[in-house]
Amino acid sequence: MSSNPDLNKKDYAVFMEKITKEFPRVLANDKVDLKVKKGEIHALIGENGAGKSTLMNQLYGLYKPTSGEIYISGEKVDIEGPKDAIKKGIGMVHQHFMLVDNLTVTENVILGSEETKRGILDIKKARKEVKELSEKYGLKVDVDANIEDIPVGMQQRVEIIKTLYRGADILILDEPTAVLTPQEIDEIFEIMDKLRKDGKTIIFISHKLHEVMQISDNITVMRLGKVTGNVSVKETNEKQLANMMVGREVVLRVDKKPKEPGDVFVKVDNLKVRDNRKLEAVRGISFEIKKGEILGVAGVAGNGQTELVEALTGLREIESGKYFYNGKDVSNYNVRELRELHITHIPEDRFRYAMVQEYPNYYNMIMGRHFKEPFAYRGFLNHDEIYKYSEKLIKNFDVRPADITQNTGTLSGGNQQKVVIAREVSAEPEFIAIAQPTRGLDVGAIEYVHNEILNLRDNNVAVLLVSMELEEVLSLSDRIIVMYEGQIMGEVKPDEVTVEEMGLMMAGKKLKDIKMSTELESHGGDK
Amino acid sequence: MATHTRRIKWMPFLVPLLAVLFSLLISAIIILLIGENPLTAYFEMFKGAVGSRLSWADNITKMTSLLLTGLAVGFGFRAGVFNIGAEGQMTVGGIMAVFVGINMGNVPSVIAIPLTMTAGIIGGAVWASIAGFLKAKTGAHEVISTIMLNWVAYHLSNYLVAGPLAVGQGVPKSPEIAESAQLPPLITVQASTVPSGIIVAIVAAVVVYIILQRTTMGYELKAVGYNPYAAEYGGISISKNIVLTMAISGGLAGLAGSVEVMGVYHRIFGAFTGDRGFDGITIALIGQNNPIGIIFSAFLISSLRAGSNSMQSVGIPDDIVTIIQGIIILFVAADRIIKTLITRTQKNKKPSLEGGEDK
Amino acid sequence: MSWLEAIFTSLTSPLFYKLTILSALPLVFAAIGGVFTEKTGVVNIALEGIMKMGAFTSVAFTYITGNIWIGLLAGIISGIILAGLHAYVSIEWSANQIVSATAIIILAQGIVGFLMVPVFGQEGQSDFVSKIPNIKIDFIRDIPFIGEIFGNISLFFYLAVFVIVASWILIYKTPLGLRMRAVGENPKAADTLGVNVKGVRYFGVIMSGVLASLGGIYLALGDLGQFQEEMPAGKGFIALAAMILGNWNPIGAMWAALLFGAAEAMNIQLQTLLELPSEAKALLNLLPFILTLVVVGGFVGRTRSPAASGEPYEKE
Amino acid sequence: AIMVTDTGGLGDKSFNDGTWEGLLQAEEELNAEVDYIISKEQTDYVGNLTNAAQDADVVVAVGFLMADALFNVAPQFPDTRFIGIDISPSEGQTVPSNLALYIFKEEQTSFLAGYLAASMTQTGTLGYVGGIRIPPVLRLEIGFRSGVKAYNQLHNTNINVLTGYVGGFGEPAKGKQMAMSQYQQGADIIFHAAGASGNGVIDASREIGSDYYGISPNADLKTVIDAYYAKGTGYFSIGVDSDQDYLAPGYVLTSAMKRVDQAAFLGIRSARSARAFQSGLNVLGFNQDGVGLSPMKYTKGMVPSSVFAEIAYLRTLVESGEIVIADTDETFGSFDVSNVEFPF
Ligand SMILES: Nc1ncnc2c1ncn2[C@@H]1O[C@H](COP(=O)(O)OP(=O)(O)OP(=O)(O)O)[C@@H](O)[C@H]1O
Ligand SMILES: Nc1ncnc2c1ncn2[C@@H]1O[C@H](COP(=O)(O)OP(=O)(O)OP(=O)(O)O)[C@@H](O)[C@H]1O
Ligand SMILES: [Mg+2]
Ligand SMILES: [Mg+2]
Repeated sequence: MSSNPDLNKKDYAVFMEKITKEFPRVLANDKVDLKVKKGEIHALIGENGAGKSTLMNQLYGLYKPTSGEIYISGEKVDIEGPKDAIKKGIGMVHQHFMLVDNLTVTENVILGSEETKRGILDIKKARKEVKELSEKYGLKVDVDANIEDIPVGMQQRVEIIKTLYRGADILILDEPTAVLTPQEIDEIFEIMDKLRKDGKTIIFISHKLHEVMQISDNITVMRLGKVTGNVSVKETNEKQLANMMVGREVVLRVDKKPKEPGDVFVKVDNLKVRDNRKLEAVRGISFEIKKGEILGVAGVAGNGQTELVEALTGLREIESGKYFYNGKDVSNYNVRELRELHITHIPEDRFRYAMVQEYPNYYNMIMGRHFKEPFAYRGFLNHDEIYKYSEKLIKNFDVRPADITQNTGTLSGGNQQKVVIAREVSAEPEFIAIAQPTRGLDVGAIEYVHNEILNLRDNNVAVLLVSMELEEVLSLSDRIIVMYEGQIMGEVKPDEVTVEEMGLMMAGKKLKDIKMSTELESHGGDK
Repeated sequence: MATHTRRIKWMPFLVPLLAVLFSLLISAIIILLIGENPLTAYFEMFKGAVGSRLSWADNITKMTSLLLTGLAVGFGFRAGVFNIGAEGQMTVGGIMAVFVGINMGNVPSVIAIPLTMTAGIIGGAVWASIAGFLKAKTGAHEVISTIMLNWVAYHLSNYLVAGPLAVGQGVPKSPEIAESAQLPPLITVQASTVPSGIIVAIVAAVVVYIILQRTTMGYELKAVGYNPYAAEYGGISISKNIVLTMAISGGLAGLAGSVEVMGVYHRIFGAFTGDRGFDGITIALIGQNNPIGIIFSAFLISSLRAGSNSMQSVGIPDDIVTIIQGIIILFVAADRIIKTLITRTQKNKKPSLEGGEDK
Repeated sequence: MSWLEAIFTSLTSPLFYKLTILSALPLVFAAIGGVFTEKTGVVNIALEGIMKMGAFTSVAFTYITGNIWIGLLAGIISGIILAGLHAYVSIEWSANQIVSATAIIILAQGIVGFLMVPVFGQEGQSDFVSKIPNIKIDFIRDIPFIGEIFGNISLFFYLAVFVIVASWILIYKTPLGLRMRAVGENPKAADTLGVNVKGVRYFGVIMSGVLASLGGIYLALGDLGQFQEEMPAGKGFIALAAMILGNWNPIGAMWAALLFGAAEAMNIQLQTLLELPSEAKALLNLLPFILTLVVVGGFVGRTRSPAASGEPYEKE
Repeated sequence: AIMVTDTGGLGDKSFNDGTWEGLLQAEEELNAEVDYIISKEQTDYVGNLTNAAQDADVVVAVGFLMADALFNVAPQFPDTRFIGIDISPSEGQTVPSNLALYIFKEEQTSFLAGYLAASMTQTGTLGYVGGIRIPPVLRLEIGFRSGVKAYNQLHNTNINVLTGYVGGFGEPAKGKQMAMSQYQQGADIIFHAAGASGNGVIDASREIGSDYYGISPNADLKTVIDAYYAKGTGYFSIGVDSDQDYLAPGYVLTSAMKRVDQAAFLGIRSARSARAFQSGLNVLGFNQDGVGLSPMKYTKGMVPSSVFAEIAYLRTLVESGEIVIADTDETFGSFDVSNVEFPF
């Protein structure tokens, strides 16, 4: 642990001292100290709900600390609001994007700091400036596109441009990598590095320890609202960080037992599906999943994975092709019919799709089976059974707080996910489609979720696992297909493929072409 | 962890109660300003609302239709639909009840009453379903379509009572429905009656409560209202539930129409709904869209209106009561003001952050 | 005259277009008022009440002072006060905006009813007062066809044209407009960029008060020269529908209002031109409502409201 | 005597106010004690009538919407006398012996209005704007058209009437537009039976008339009359129910009045004498001064005296029963006055 007592407050870009923040029922920050040196990338890590975002929101003026002091470059400040924070050179990229969906990229960037010509917005000039910024830092964005039409990766870059446009010297990046692909993460890291070289200070929040090790200089670890550690990257390793975060030993590698899969259970034949804009998103793909097998789907987001999962779970119309389930053609069955056949689904956007935030946990725990016995009988809900069942799930899945009557929307993001996972995993699935199961989860929770997925497999469930985390796909899947622009680039076994080969397929190279060129290479074709 | 806002269990009752109190206080100032005595005025109002058997009859008569349209609008809100069309649905309900009711001459009451009532429910339900169907199929906003349907119903009823259904010379009105189709009075006070419609209305409130709280249908409707995406994901059909919500909501408004016809007027005339459909919005929202809350809010408003007639006798313009209603509703809307006041007085009593005195 | 002939005659007469505009005018003001408030995320279904208050106040002050311009100004101020009240409880106290707006409607009705006798000495309606004069422009009057439509038309027509153009520019071309759109869509995002969410919302709601009251003032002081207690007789709600049909866009709202106005004008012209039994004429009044239903159900379909519309924005 | 208003309330410058004037007249001439109760909604009627009946020996109810309430309350108080203004029984309904109902022969007054309008038109086209198509309004329309028909028969003309229904009594803007449409289509005089919507018709006559004369809409009566004579033609409206001539002096040709004050006064007078009480339905026509044209305070000078003479003569024929004005579509078809000969 290194907190250098010789350094003066002036040497820190950000110096937060004894910050305490109380919410009505939660003590989110408890006398937290955070010291960030000028020009460094300082990582802030900790379990879900540890209080990281809360701490940063206070630095950005969104919340007022209950007590404690903040110094910027040694000067004691009272941050009245975001406007004030911006004036003090602080920029923040929030965990949940703060973008206005129906405005363009340029409009989002200039919002609040608009320039005008005779009272009229000078959009031309703004476009130019945004373009210049994006070129300078390699943040590729389409300045005229509406936010709702661009992929999340680009949205992330827009968020960063927003802070740069306002001339921020201190950048807070709250989980900027959670929704990005490995390539995009590399790009972001390059940008962060460039910014660091430009003398900017960055506070970087992430749950991915290898990222933290890769990019940051110093690390502050939080747990249950308190700081539990403060280390330099050079003096630590992933395992130690994980232990500091969770307060116990964490297994970072999954332990997958070999298993013979059963018969073919799910079969997809030349499937075509359109996206919301009526463009073909899944363009004729075929695959099979056997009982007790995990089929991983890798690929950069926006290559048809979401549409594929939605088509298989009844949320999206199948344009053409066949979908067989246990030998039966179930193409275009509706959600309820598919659920009746024991197909369950953990969707990508859990907050939007998988729960009613205003419902108490006990209602969310039975969603999809709410009309079936024992939860309902002849159209009437059986609350006793519902309570009993959800108590059990909340206990089994360690949802915190363990209160079935609390509205799900008031849980922390990680715990909301647990509710969804608990429900879908416990709904006696025979086939489950899982998308991005560990997005935004802390290491402890990831460990738990991974084990659950493997349990499903071991219980003979057919599993479709969509993830952008290469490592996750590689460690959990029995077989992997890689999707690019709605097509399958190739099917591989995790132990027979290199990360490079995966990367090439995700970038649109067919497996057989890759194999051919490597063969050429090894046969000395390239001299 | 310090818990510093204690939950006050009777808050849901306290807030509207204080809203009424504050409004009466503010209105007292207005009454003083016009040179009258607020105490006499309020005493008269109280008498007029609940002070005699006659006032009870008057009060309950008003309450019945208010309760039903309040339920109609509130039910829609719970399922995420803003049914601003209870007015038109009530009109159509009344029309249907008349169409059936006038033909019940030789039918015994046990059959005639449910038949006539059902006709009203179906009328309202079908009328509302037009908006529900348009919303489900084409996404047409229910606020537009229900407003338009209100006007269509209004012109239609005017047409009917002056044309095909007209009886008599001076009055544009329909014939009376058969006696067997009329709701018997619970209590008769001179020419006033406490119509048994109130029982129908309260039963409806309880049924709505059960639907919302105890049935899978309620579970699904509310889920669609809160988060249609999640509902769809959970295998709940959005379009089916929107149409269903509109149908039930409209059915309740239609029931209001038929109960008003069967219990109060025994016929329809132009604009017989008397803006009850719009009042329903107020009632629903004061009752926080909760069927049981709506019973109380309907009674509150009907009492105010019944009481206002007596206030006139001591020289208070009837419009004062409208103003009082407006202020009450404003306070209900801004219940935070009252909650803040409550917590402030609580804090003054015991200026510590610690809770724990919850008993 | 046959139906087809009548429709043709009507469509080729300048009066049809003039009647269309006249029917649409009050709706245009109120509907654009609705656009302003909802764009910033505050629902204001109290347009009806604000119109009534504006109509009443403008005539009351004209009646008392004898000056139409004081009447006009007072009417607008009354709209600002009512809308301000709605804004205050909605923005500062996170009130349920529909409840609050309902309260505003009822308050307007109560206050107007209460003041009728003290101010005008009678209920139901005021006497006729002098009204805001029409603008007669001779060179326009001399143009065939066009002249009959625009040559002698209410000042409010020009005001409406200004409001339509100005509000479109304001909303889509100025920083304030950008902030309005952002605040109505994602107030939190706007807040994190230092946009004064409350301030922008106040602006939107107050503007709806100004515009809706103008709609009411047009009816009373601009068109009739009299206040009637039943005013605006549901036009505030129709304006609400026009706002939605126009997809929360001032130009769209204008088209929606004109559509409604055209149906009304057609109804009026057909009644005049056709010899029909009186029942049929009474039923022709359904035309605007049914046409709107058909248009919204069959052609327009889904409209997209500002995402945060109706939701209070609170910090922490 | 206590009067219970309908939801229009006191101060409506219409039936409620008119009735109240009748009560005041009774106070003055008959020394009656008078008071009123205002109803705000339909469900108030029964309660208000009951309260009134407990406090007074004569209760006056105004407006056809109170019919059912009145028929229910009256039998409860056999010692109180009830008067219903503009209220008639339904088919087959028996009127309690303590209830006197007064309705009006609207068609008689609008007949004269129609005849007057036909005499005055320069374009050969007249207009009619109705509110909601309810029986009294329909009677007004048919009476008006009967007047025009009579003129056509007696003067061998072919004046036609454009008609329209606003669909409401509270939409002056639409009333005005309807009038604009009819004026544009050739009408120069428009009769309205549209309540407050009709104010739009009156305003249209002033707006279009003044524009036609080239004078300010606020010009005084003399200017208007001079302009009319200068042009030889003009634009007029005709009011209804009460004397609406004052609303736009010089532009409202006349008003087809329904004398509710007279009905109320007659009712109270009869109720106060033990024997004269006329329970049952009383239909007031010209004979009882229950209906009639306004005195035409502002426009008298514009109308040739020959027209007044014809109108006065026709009125005597109606009073004596020689002419029965059509009041339904059927009777309108057979309405025929071609055998009438003016004695001058
Ligand atoms: N506005 C709020 N009101 C009440 N409680 C809150 C609020 N915001 C956060 N909390 C609570 O404060 C605690 C800390 O939350 P915070 O969002 O800071 O966690 P985090 O460390 O960012 O977690 P994650 O990794 O899941 O993003 C949690 O228990 C959360 O439920
Ligand atoms: N329009 C009507 N509706 C209902 N009843 C009517 C109507 N016209 C006449 N009656 C009934 O016929 C009776 C006799 O009518 P009659 O016309 O002789 O009376 P009147 O007072 O002389 O009228 P008028 O002025 O037309 O001569 C009336 O008292 C009335 O009961
Ligand atoms: Mg966080
Ligand atoms: Mg009043």
